Amino acid sequence: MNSPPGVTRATLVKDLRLEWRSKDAINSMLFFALLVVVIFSFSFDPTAEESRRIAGGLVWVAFLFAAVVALNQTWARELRNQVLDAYRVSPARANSLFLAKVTGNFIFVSVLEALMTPLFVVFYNLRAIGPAYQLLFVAVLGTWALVVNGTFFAAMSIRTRSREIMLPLLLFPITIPALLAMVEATSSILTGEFSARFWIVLLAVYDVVFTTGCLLFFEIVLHGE
Amino acid sequence: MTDSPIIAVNGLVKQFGRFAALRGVTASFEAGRLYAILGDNGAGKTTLLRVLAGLTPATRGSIAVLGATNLREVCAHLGYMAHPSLLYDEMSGMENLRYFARLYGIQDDARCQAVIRSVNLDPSLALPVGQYSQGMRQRMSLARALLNDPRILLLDEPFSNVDVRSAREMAGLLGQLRDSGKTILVVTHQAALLREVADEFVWMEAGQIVSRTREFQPEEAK
Amino acid sequence: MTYLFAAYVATWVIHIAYLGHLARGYARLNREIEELNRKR
Amino acid sequence: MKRAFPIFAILTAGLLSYGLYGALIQAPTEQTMGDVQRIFYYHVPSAWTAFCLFFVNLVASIVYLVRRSPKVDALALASAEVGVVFCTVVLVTGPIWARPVWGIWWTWDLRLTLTLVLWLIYVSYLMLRRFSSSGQTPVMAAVLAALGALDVPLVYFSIWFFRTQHPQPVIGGGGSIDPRMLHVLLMNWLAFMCFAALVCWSRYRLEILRRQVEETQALESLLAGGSSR
Repeated sequence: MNSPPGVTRATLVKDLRLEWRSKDAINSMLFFALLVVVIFSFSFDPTAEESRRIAGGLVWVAFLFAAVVALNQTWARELRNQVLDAYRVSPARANSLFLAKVTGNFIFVSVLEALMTPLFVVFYNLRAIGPAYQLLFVAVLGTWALVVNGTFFAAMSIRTRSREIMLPLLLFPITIPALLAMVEATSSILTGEFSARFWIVLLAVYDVVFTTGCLLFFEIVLHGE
Repeated sequence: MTDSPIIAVNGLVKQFGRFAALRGVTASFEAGRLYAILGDNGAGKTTLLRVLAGLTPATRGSIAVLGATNLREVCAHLGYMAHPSLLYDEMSGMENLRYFARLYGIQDDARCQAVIRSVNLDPSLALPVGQYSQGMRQRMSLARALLNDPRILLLDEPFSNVDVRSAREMAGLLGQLRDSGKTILVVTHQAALLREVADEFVWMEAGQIVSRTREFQPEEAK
Repeated sequence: MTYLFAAYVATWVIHIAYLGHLARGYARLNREIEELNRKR
Repeated sequence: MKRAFPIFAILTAGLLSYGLYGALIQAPTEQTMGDVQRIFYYHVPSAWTAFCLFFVNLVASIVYLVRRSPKVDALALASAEVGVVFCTVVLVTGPIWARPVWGIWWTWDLRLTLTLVLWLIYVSYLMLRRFSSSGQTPVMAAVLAALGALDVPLVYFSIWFFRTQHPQPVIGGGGSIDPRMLHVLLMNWLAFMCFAALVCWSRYRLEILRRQVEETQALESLLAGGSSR
């Protein structure tokens, strides 16, 4: 009757339309990421050879912080007028909602990355010495890792008293291995010193494990109370 | 419909930390009737409705709706209208309903339009719901609850901040819905509006049902 | 030797601090139980 | 059960003092590290105890998700909290050992980092328990515990590979251990496990009691409110 892909598509379209009308998430996220880039380039002299080594870390930390801004927004929208309750009383599957939200966030964060990467390249004069095409894998897998966990923990943290603060507190410890993998893979490719293969595989495993885990538990979180 | 109650709750307790909103509610509601649930603020009316809608699990006690104890199984037959509108402010009424229809597996626009017309609104109105008047918003909210043609309607304060004329109109509509065989539970402060249409008045106080009367008795019941 | 001493002291300071926290919890609870009994 | 508590407490105190005696006097002094090595008798058993407690927490969380029994949830809370305390001990004594032996306070050593990440996950677990509204706390916390457990092997592999890429100070490990040292180590582990069980039990009872009081208060407050109206 109500096919899960149909619900997912409808929710995704609805989210994109809402975002297109308000542009809340994407604007605040973009500006925030811009600020982070500028502040980082003050803090670490971008021309120094040493800073190129840490550029991978800077890029991902900037994206992580910016993604948190967007992730908090996704569920805030559902809380206004308690629209989430309307979803919860309907027979639609919880996982359809989760997948729609993850896909939506994946699109937002990818747009952000596409816009911010040129800035980093310019500021830090980046040039990949290793195989540059691997960066694409790292970006896709890394973004998915951030977004899957982020969406899940954002759904968890909206149920707590101090919503906005709770998300990073839950998200960051669990994301440590993924973040380490993203940073190390990016640095390996940029410097060309090591092979990034292990890290890409690790990221892929992380994605599979946590996508499965989140899908398994999301219904409990959504209908928990 | 059978004679067995469509909703039966037994010893329902709902505790929020150091506060109990429901303190042992036992009641049954029969099919095809309109119940008005009355009481002061904090008497537990809204919590009871949320528990019945499957939004809040009870701390203790048992519930059976349409014979099912797992409310997820019967949620397709429930319509729930909350105090907040449960609508997206940025979208028009039709866009809202089209989205919620998908959640119930309803694909055609005709159903959405029919529901909007049944609450006396214009389906072609492009105004986002956020700019509706309170009365329009409540009616659109009712339309959302009616979308899946539910057998049981749970309505939380449908008349709040609605002008008298629209409120009367809505009360009349509820009577028609009841006559078409739906079971309706209405939580409200304005019991007088339902004087004509309600079959039974259920008074709650401090998390318990204190009395049930067929006739509307404004002061005596308190 | 100073390091050894520091480590052992630190261990017990942490444990005793937690035990103190627990004891405070019990004390508060007992107070609340007494209050409840008085109300009855 | 109630009478067993003081007996068990005395037994634990005895074991702890015996462990302390063993660690400071009985055990032979290590050749290269000297007396500082004796931190080892507290550091390692604490780590093992912490891991055991986290394991108890994981099992309790999974059981809670299946059975939804509030008592299991109280056990999960107790084990997580006491586990964090023991983990803190590990993280504090670790650098105190590392400083004189390796000349640095901290290194991104596999075991050290894993412990740190576990500590972070469980602190966030406790934070979640603290900040979420009462009704849903146990479910959310149990889900977080399960996801945290999924994270551990991934953390392990990432740090393991991270270490092979970056040069590290060589850590004296492996090799055979003096049987007398091993005896003291195991003795201390037993003592700490007993101590942990004791503390965990008190915390568990505190939680159960707290919930009972809360429930009574909830019902009483409404009674009072009802009659005044």
